[in-house]
Amino acid sequence: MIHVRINGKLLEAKKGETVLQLAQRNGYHIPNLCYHPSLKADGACRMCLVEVKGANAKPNSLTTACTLTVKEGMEVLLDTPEVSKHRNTILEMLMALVPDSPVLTKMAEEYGLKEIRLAQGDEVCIKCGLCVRICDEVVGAKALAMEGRGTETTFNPPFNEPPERCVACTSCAFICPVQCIPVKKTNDSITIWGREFDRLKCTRCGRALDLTEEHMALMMTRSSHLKPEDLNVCDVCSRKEVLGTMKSLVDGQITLERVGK
Amino acid sequence: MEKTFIVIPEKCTGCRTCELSCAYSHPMASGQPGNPRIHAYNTKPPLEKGIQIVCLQCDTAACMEACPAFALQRNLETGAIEVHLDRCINCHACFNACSFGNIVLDPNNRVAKCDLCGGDPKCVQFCPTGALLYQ
Amino acid sequence: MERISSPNALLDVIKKHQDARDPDKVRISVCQGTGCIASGANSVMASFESTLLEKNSSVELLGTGCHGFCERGPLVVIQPEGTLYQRVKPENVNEILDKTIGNGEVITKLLYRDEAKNTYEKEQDVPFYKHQERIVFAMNGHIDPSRIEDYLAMGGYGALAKVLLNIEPEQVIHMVTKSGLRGRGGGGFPAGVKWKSCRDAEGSPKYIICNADEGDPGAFMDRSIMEGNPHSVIEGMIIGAYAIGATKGYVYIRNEYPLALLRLENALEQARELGLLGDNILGTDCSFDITINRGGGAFVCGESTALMMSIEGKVGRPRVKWQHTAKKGLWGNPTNINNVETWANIPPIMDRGVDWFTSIGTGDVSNNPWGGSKGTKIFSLVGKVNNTGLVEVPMGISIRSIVFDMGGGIKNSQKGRTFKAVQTGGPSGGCIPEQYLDNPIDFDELTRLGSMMGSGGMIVMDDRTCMVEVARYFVDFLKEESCGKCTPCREGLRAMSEILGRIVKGQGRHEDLVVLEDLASTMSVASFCNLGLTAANPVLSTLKYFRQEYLDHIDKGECAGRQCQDLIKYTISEENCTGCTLCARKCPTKAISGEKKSLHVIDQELCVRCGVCDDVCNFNAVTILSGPER
Amino acid sequence: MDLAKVDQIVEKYGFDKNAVLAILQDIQVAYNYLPREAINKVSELLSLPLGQISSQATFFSSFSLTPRGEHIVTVCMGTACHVRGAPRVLSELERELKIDDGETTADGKFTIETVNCVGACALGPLVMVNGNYHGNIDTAEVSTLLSAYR
Repeated sequence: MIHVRINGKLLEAKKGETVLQLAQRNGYHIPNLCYHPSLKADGACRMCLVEVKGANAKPNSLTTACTLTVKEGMEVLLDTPEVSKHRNTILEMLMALVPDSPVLTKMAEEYGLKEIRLAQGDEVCIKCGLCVRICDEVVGAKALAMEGRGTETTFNPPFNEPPERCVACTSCAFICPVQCIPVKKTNDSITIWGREFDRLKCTRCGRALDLTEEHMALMMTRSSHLKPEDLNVCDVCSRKEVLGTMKSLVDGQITLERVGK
Repeated sequence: MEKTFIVIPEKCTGCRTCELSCAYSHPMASGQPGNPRIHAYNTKPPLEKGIQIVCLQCDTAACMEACPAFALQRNLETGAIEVHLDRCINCHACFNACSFGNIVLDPNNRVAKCDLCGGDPKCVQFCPTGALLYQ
Repeated sequence: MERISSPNALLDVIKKHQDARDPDKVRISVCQGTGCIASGANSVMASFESTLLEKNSSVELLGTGCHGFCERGPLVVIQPEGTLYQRVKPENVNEILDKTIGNGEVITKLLYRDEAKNTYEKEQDVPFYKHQERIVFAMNGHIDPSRIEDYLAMGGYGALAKVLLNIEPEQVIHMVTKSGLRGRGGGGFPAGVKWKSCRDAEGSPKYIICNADEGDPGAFMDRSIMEGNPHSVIEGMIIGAYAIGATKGYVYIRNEYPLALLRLENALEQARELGLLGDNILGTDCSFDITINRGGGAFVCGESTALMMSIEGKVGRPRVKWQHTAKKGLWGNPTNINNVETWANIPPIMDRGVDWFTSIGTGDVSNNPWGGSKGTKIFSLVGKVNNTGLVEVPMGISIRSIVFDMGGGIKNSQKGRTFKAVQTGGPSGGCIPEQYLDNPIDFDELTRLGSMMGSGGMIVMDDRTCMVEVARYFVDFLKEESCGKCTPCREGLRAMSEILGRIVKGQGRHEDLVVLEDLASTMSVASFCNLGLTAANPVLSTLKYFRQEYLDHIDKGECAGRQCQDLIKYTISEENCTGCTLCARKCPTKAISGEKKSLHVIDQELCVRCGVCDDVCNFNAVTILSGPER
Repeated sequence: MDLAKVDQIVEKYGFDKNAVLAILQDIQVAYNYLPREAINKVSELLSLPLGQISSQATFFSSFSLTPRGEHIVTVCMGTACHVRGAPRVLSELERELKIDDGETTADGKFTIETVNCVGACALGPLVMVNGNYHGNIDTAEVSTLLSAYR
């Protein structure tokens, strides 16, 4: 066990975990915009700044909790004036970039950032990169790209055209901390990144599934146990089939009907 | 030896108390009850019998294999496959993958499934006819 | 040439080439560095070739690497006397061959003449060279970089033979540590310490990298080393590979350096042919080879993790260092990275020993490799200085000595131009004002002055340089070059650029300076990589030393450097104008009118403030007004 | 569009997925820019997601995604050139050719590009035309310089 102090409290840390993970596990809240537990930390947004002492840290050094691996004897302070000053400047930069985000506005209220002194832009994306990383590293569709560089950096499908490799799993839209990736769902289609996908229909009842042909194909690459005949049946029909099996076990004669709606 | 979740359709009346207890013991982040992860079906008259459907905690679980984020992990103490919502990326792959319809969507569109209430299933506790057992 | 079978055999080969080289032989060396080529050295070389052929002369003609004195190119040096001819044109070739080679006569008009009209015959007497101490550049100008024989004849690869014969890898590392050699690429990290942690790290294969992505604008010493003496870099890398236990090396070179790439590729081929690279180098059990990777024009790829990402075939953005790259670098394996100049310092250290190396420079590194700065550093002396070029000087020399002794002072001082600052360390560095001209400069002193060594760019600025504009330039440079990953660097630079853009237009506010300082302070603690952490340095150092210039822009709309186009106005003074019409003829927008021999007038509506009238005026008649007087 | 050269280039690098940057550089030399069709082809030949290629192609400043002119006029914007008047030279070029930095003239003759230092700092301001260096250029010399290529 590794011993780390957070805000003075002695905690037991697991080998290899980060300060952010340790803090979250122990109920401390460290603001962050580019961290997701299913991904390796990237250290891009820099909101999770903490102050570190001990364990060979330079005096009063600030670093990001998401990329800081615990070390024996480490002391971490979450809310020093230094941390709060720089965190607020970073938040101010983000709010200048994306002025109308309720998520950022709420953070500003929480951390006492009152004034945006920087020229305001009109973007909606805070450029945290989660969408690209989740698509690449977790979903595995690799449909999106971080393009350009400097202030012109963008996160979108390659060349900002409807993405060929996208499967419409919509995870990117879900994970986006400022919810800036629009998804349109109708009974027949899912539209994301400017591409419209047909929704598969349940082969039994014809109900629209939350699944596309492309997503199904990607899922099947994850395991040979996943078969189309299982995937394109809705949950209700799946249960009906189970019922059928059970019914024949209990009583061969009866017919079944769901209670309620 | 792990305990086993047993359904006894002969004793089920289709009263859906199990569903209610499940929904209330698994509230969403907002505090509202979630959707039940167990389903009780009753049969049409003349036979007043019911059947319950609940996650089998499969050994080779399609939901786990379909999840790209390792958000579904087996609890080694209870044997239950649990959804770790912090890791979940809401792609609904598990929801589509389960051939038994035992992954459900909460009203907030997040996936949910039976987690055996951490070893003390509330549905078993509240079943008035003893149609559910966990032993 | 034949493959060499052992280190001893290599020593014999070197001896053979050394003996074959007659130091008293008449040799014409024509600089073929990029700078001289830009000034027409190719045609001078061609002219020598054809004329010598015509005359059936046996005089040896040598196309060498960069001599450093780029300002005065094309440069031709006649050995063994060392007569330096500058700004040589093809039409001078016959005269040189007839008079100097034929009769031993010196052609005065081709000699270097300083501002005080003194002429200098010999290269080593020219002030630009006289104060230098050339270790890395020792062979530049004396060898043809495309011939390994020339390098061998100067004792090249002797250090490698010595190391393979007598020195254990650990001992090599010990020597490098004791020498106090610090990374010449910017960080100034002791090379030996880095090598040791890579050698001690678990994992195989181990890699070494030569960072030749010389991205600092205004610095070009690495280019000149690669163009002028590529084998010195290769030899340094082989010794490094032997010491560290690496089997594979990479050179990551800028795409903007086509000539350096060519020379390096050629040198690698020759080294392989001789068995200096490849399996079982010189018959030993050390195997090592080098691959070249070309960059694509991204400043951030000079950052070590970004560079490694790029070699791995990914986009060159810095990644999280969970462990030091010495332990987990390229493809997760132990990797040591040094820049070109650092690698080129290795052979001389191995050859001439630690004591010799530590006798040059500052501080005491006997117990602490950070205790001083040892050896020499090549600076690229550019900007508003008379003698631009590359100078290799001992650590601890003063800026004054570089700028005034070697650089010959400020350009156009006869027009009243004076020294204002030097900018060192590239975009991550800072501007050093006049009061520190006499400080002895080394890694630590430059950092203390709010700048840094960087790769050694030294851009001289005169009173006609606006320091706010300089800060804006660097911020805009970095705004484009930032990889775009982390918020403070990307958005901090965007915000700074907007603010500085307003100030240079005269639309600044006092609060802007506070905001600039807040942004700078956050960027320098919270950014992801060193590019972001140091990106605010040009703003911080100009705010520190030249705050008044910022205030003048804001309060009075005055640009002290007379550079900010929105704040200046060109006029022609009645007193000095002779009506020569030169400015009117040169003006690109025909904004200047006036009869011959009478006062010319600038139409302010048409004037685009390009400054060409001022550049061409021989009578100092163009004045630039700014602030209230405008 | 004839993509045979793309096949050759990719083959030359042994279909090495790590060599994307070098492959793109060679393609730019062969076609004078990076045609979209060529990028798609590289993605296909290397079985790499298009995004992995597009991110490289848009990250490095030496790549152009639009066709470039017959003559590439590159203005060095390094610090040394900057303090010696590179911005003035650039604006003069832009005036003379009536295009902005990064654009190509309507007749397809010239493209203006900027580069952050080519390492010929002693000769600033420096302009390269088709890779040939021209040092110490002042605004008055711009039109003479261009006339050689017109």
